[in-house]
Amino acid sequence: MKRYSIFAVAREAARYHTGWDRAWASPEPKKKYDAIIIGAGGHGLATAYYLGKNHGIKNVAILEKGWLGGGNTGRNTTIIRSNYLQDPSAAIYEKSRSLYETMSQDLNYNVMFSPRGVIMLAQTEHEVRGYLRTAHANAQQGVATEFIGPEQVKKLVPIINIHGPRYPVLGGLWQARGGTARHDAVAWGYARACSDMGMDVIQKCEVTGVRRENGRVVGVDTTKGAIDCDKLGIVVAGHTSDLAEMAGFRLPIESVALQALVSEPIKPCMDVVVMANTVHGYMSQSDKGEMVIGGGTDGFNNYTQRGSFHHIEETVRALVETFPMISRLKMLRQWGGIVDMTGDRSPILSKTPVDGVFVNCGWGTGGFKAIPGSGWAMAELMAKGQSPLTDEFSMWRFREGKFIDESVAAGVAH
Amino acid sequence: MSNAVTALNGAKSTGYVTVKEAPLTGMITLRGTFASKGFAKMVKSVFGTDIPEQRKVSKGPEATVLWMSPDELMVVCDYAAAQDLVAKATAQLGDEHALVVNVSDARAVFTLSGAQLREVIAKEAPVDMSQFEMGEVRRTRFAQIAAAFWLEAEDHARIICFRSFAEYMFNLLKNASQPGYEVGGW
Amino acid sequence: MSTRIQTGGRLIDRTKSVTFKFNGRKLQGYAGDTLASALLANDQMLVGRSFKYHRPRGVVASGAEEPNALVNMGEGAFFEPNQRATTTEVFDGLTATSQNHWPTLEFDVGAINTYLSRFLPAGFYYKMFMYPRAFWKHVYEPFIRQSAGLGKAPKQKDGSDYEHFYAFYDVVVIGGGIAGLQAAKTAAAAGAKVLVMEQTADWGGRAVVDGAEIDGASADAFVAATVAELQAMDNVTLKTRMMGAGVYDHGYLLGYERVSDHDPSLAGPRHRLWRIRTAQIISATGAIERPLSFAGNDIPGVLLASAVRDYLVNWGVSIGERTIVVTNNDDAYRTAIALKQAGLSVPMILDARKSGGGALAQQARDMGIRVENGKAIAKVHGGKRVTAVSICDQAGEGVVLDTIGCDAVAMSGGWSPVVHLYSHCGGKLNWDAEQVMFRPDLTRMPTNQNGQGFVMPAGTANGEMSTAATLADATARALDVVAALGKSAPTLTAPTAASEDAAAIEPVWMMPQGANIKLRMKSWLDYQNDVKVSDVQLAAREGYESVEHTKRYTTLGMATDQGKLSNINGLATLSGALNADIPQVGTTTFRPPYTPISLASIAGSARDEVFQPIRKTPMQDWHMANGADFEPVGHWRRPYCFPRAGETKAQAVEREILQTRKSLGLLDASTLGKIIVKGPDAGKFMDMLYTNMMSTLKVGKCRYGLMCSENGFLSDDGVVARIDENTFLCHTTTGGADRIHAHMEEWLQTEWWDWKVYTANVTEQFAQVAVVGPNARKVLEKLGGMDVSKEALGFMEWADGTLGGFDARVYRISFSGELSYEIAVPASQGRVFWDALLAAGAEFNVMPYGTEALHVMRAEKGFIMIGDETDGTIIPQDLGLNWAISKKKEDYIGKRAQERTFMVDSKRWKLVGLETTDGSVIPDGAYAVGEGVNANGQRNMIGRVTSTYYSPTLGRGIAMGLVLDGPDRMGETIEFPKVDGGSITAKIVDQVFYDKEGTKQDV
Amino acid sequence: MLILECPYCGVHAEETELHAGGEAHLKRFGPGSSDDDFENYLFMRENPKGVHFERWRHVNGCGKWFHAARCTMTLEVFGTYSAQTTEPPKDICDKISAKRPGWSWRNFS
Repeated sequence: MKRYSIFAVAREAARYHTGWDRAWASPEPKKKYDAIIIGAGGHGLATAYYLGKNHGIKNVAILEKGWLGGGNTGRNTTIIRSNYLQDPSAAIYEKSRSLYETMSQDLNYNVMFSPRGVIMLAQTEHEVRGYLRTAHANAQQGVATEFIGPEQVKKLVPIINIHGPRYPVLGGLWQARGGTARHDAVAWGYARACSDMGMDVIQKCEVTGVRRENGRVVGVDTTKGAIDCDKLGIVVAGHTSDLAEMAGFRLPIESVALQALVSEPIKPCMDVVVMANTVHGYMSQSDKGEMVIGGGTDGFNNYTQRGSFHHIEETVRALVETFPMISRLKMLRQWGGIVDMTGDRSPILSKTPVDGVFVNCGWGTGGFKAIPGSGWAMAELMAKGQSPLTDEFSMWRFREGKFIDESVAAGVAH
Repeated sequence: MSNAVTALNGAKSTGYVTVKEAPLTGMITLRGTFASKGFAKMVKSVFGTDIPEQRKVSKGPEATVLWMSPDELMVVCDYAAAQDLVAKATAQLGDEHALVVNVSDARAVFTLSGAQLREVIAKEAPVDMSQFEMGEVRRTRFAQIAAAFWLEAEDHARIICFRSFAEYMFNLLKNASQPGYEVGGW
Repeated sequence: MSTRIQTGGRLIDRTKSVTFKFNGRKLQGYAGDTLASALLANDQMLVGRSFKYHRPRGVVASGAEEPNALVNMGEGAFFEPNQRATTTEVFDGLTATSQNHWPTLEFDVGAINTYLSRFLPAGFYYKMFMYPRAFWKHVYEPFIRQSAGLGKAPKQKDGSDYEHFYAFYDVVVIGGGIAGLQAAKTAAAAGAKVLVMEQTADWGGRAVVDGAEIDGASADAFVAATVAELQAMDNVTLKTRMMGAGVYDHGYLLGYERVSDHDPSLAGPRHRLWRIRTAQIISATGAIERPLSFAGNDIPGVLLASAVRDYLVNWGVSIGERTIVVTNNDDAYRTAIALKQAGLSVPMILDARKSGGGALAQQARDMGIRVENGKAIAKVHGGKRVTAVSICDQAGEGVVLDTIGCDAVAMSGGWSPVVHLYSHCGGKLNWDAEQVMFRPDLTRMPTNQNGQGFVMPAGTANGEMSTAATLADATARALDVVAALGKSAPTLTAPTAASEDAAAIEPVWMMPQGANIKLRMKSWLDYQNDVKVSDVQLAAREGYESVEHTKRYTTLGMATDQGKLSNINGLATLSGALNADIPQVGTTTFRPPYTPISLASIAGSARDEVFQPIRKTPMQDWHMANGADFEPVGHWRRPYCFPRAGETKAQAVEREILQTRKSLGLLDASTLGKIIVKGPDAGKFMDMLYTNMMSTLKVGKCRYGLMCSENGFLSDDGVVARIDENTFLCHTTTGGADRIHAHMEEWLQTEWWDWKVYTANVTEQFAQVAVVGPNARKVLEKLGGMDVSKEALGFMEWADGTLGGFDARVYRISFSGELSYEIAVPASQGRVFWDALLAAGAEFNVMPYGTEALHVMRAEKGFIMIGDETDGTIIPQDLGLNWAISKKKEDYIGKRAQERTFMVDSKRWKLVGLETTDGSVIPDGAYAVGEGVNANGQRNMIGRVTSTYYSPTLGRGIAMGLVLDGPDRMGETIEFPKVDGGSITAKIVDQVFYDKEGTKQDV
Repeated sequence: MLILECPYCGVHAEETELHAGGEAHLKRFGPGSSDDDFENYLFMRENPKGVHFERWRHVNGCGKWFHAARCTMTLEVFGTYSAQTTEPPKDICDKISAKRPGWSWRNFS
């Protein structure tokens, strides 16, 4: 692999950039792999990457029915934070956040991780108590957060209206090392690194069946033929129910649309990520200058990647009230993604009723921030059959009543 | 009672449509089996009119009866009369399974008057006002709150919502009916 | 130089001149001008800078597709960045400034990037700025962000108003050109209710500019007549300045009406967002011309041929004195002819096609214009404006044959139908190789709730390029729509136009065909984002083969024009680089909106006092008048406390508590939910709703009850009163009223629909006041009217009667531990009743108290609070509320869930009281830590506080909390670390801190 | 932005007048039921690409719950019907069969 650096760019400039290699190969599938990952989104690619990097399993194929990174990895609002309340969440999201810190260097691909800081606004007494609770929990979980007052919020976000007539800002939960990253680059960086390890990233290859022999996976059928494998990781977010059915088991998952939008680009005016959960909206400004805005999900099952407009309306309404200066900005583009929601809105990283089949899904609206941590944990689970990061996220927790509910601290999973 | 007041003390705004908070109004929620003779008989004898058809309004001498759902009616009457009517209805129903409750104080009532009132409603409610007919009652939302409305004349409408939302509703209608905010020609 | 010529300009009124400012310069224009036409009339060729290289940018188009001419508009509360000059009508006093440069438009330091451009190819930032790590946040990113962004950030709150409007139609026609008008006429004649919207201020579209002939008369005449005809029909609504912004599922359509952008002095909203439901949409949105990719095609003065024509015909503006036309199709000849007819010079027409053009080409030759077939532009000369053009063979590699001086270039790479609205909801496209365009595939139309196609493209938007074909298609497609509506076809004679003998377009994606890398690095695809042919080829080479990859890697089509000019050229370049056919490489999905719409219009009128509803109790005015400090609870705002002059909130709360415990306090409890449950099966239903046995409750008595979700978790609590044999009244929490009523109806309607039970939410029928304190009874007796003695009205009993002349229902219940009555009166008398209580209570120094005092007093009594002790993960058993869970009942909502292994796990944290050893207050949300760390290195935790307050009554900190094995560890101490270091030690105690025997409330 | 006809009041209600209530025709399992049954009842969900049956409440309207048969890929609505039924009525199933031959949902088809 040709290393990326300013010198490499300079060298290439001399010959008008005609010498760059492919970032990743596009091979035909082999007959058999030690492990197959279905889904070349961020989570799938990261899983493969850490299988190779941490566990030496490199005979791996990542199968993607469309183009890599084309699902929610390329459709989200790129927020990265780990200020979660419950231990299992805090553990995996903080692992993830810490991996983001060095991802550009680890992958030699600039994913533009920008630890600009994330504020979750407290706009009711109840939210204040919720975030104080989170701050205390985070302190014991090794997650650096603090509860800050309204003046500090105003200092960090000059464009905010903290005296909103409806919901004055009473403070906020501040994570200084939270931030954003370039979503496509995360998928591309992992794909390049996997390819470099000799793994096969196979696009436009749809899985049509999961082959099993006496309760154990032996391979998959695909639009590019049958492929054998010892272990299979299903990492396909909104399409998980389909794959689970092929493998012969059910999951507590429903797929719904989540929407986002961006404004036209303007000069920098907001350096941090702000989430206003009482009014259901969150906003950050991209390096390009666009205000990146997200909100809530639809309440009904939907695979169209088109959400209902009233969610856009609710979110924009809330943010115009919170940031009056955005009122005359224009919505440039809106889009939707299909997110998979579990019974407690927390993910599933788990073994399954089928030997050798592992599932990683249910990230709902919070998947992007979890990509490296999820990949790290999933790889460990697939390689060793167990991981402290995934123990609590078993698919069997619902029948036991052992939920991981993040909504309790007025927190949302974006 | 003499010291009873409405939520907004009869607030009024005169835009291209006039918005007024109506004086205290009697309102009674009736729930029961429309098909049951006893229930229909009670409605007829106590409120002087038949049970309205689906989404329709039926008018008696002292009361207007609104169809709210397949098992719920709303009676609109004189504020002072409500309590007696409730008593009468309850007595008449005897042990028939039904619910009669005075909700006169639970809601705020607004009137819209003016030729373009359909337009003002269409700014807040996702309802096809070009098709909306006299004698029809529609439960829907006005911006962010639930409400019901019906036309008493082509240029006169009534809107009801929960009392605590009165100020919000009034401001919505006031803003929508400001001079210069006409839509026209739709 | 660009200037206003003496004659022409069908849209401007030369008798009405307007004055506006650009970059501080006072300029003149005419009514009817767009900002772009007015700037060009003033020879303002340079209007902005590009995003990446800060290249000089001039107007390139004349409509919504313009990527370059974006300005900062207005000032102060009316300032708006990125306003498109080509779609902005000028008005007197308009002020605009150019964007993305420093210090000035003419001299921009950022332009250095254009010299570095060789080092800044597509995606360069993915390969650089990685080392050292810290530099990204502190050095690289700040620099990149500063140079990015276009317009300035607004500073002030928006000074304009906005609103929404709901409208319903059978057919909405989008586009007011000849196709749209003809289609509307056809649909309207069939009796459909029709809306026609045109995004500009004028009807007619292109045909009127191109001087088409319809039914032997001018297109202008046809348009005028048709518009008049439509205006006369009462089933037709015509709207100009309204854009079809987005098409959504089930026939939902956004109409973006710019009510007063063209004249801010008008009263009324600035924008009105129409939320339209329609059975059918006719998308008559026309087509957009494509640029050609040749070196220097981004230099100011290089425009689309159609734009040059528009400025000339519509606004009487010539872009240059000497205009060279370059094309791969016949349409551009119209521009040459129009220029010539206007007395301007056209030194040459370069037609990339070997065989050249058809009739129009002949006409141009006959007018004496030099036409060169098979020729191309090797390079455009000039910096901030065009100075000359070098000619070469299209077939070659760019060997210059000749260089010709000129000050404008009109280019045409062919036309792309505007398929955006057709595609928003999933409409699919086909590649038409003959016409070199994507056109709608009518067999794969977006479908509505009935599975029926509902977005019908018509005319040019459907790929019909000639006037005759456009009109014929408009009629035919409208008839399809009429049929889809189940209406019978109207009888009307379709207008006719002469067919044109045009030579076929030839695909030209690179000019010249064999352009070398140096030329390709100067051939722009995306003008705003500075994406060049070489960038797309680089992306392909690096394996970003999906069109989505290429777009995202190069940022092609991501600019504010969303690729209206660049998408097809970029796609073709990519397919060329991959040696694949265009349809194989595919197209990208079009997302709403068609062009950007204001965020304010989306929010509508929901700002300030109507941003969200605020619910008010009948006593709210008194609270506000008496300095209440409010806290939002759901949509309510409840008094948190009533601070007096010079008092802090904490002091106010303390005063309210002490006075209530000492003498008399009043709480506005009107927000508590009150739900009637009535019917022969009411008792049975109540037993399912509550964990308690409610069916045994005696008439006249009250009982505290718990409700759980089916998932077992405690969801609400409150006092239930048995009104009569068949009737219960359920009190819920403030936030619970609507939720619990819905919960009841859900079970009655969807599970136990055969049970005879009716419910009614009567929360707002009553104003409810808690009269609390040792003197509570005295004050009620003062009011008089009913016997509220212990004997007549015992603890946990209720009675109807009159108090001081008010019809009242009195509940003898207590959430504070004091002697307490909750009194419900009709809401419309709530305020007077409140006043009466204040008057009667004056001698006891009565004191209204807020939610915080309420919370502290209930905590002193060890009562739980939904939302504090519960958080959606807590079951009643956790809170030691087993006494409220009936053992006799087989079932209640949540019972089965509470039998699950983790629910009965002895390790679940249990509620206890906590007493700090030093009397201080445990911080809100604090956790208690145990020994060691878990498998993920997190400190093991053994509990947390759920409620923690300073108790004025006890003069110390008190708390409740959930603790591992708590009830078995009475007297032991545990540690609560603080976030800022240090920790607090608390003793585990009984959770009732005040009046353990409960004597005070039962006197 | 869906439109569903409320079978109780006949209004063609738009999504903002409705509240989505999740999968339809769930059989309640109470005390004494097996862990499997209870888990299925409370958490396991149909999540089909295609025909789906779901619950809605006409919340900003007559307040009634009803059922809808809808395609999750195209959002086509095959019909709405009473909430007081434990399985999709035949006429609705027939309508679906006419438009989506070979469809199936749980054990219905």
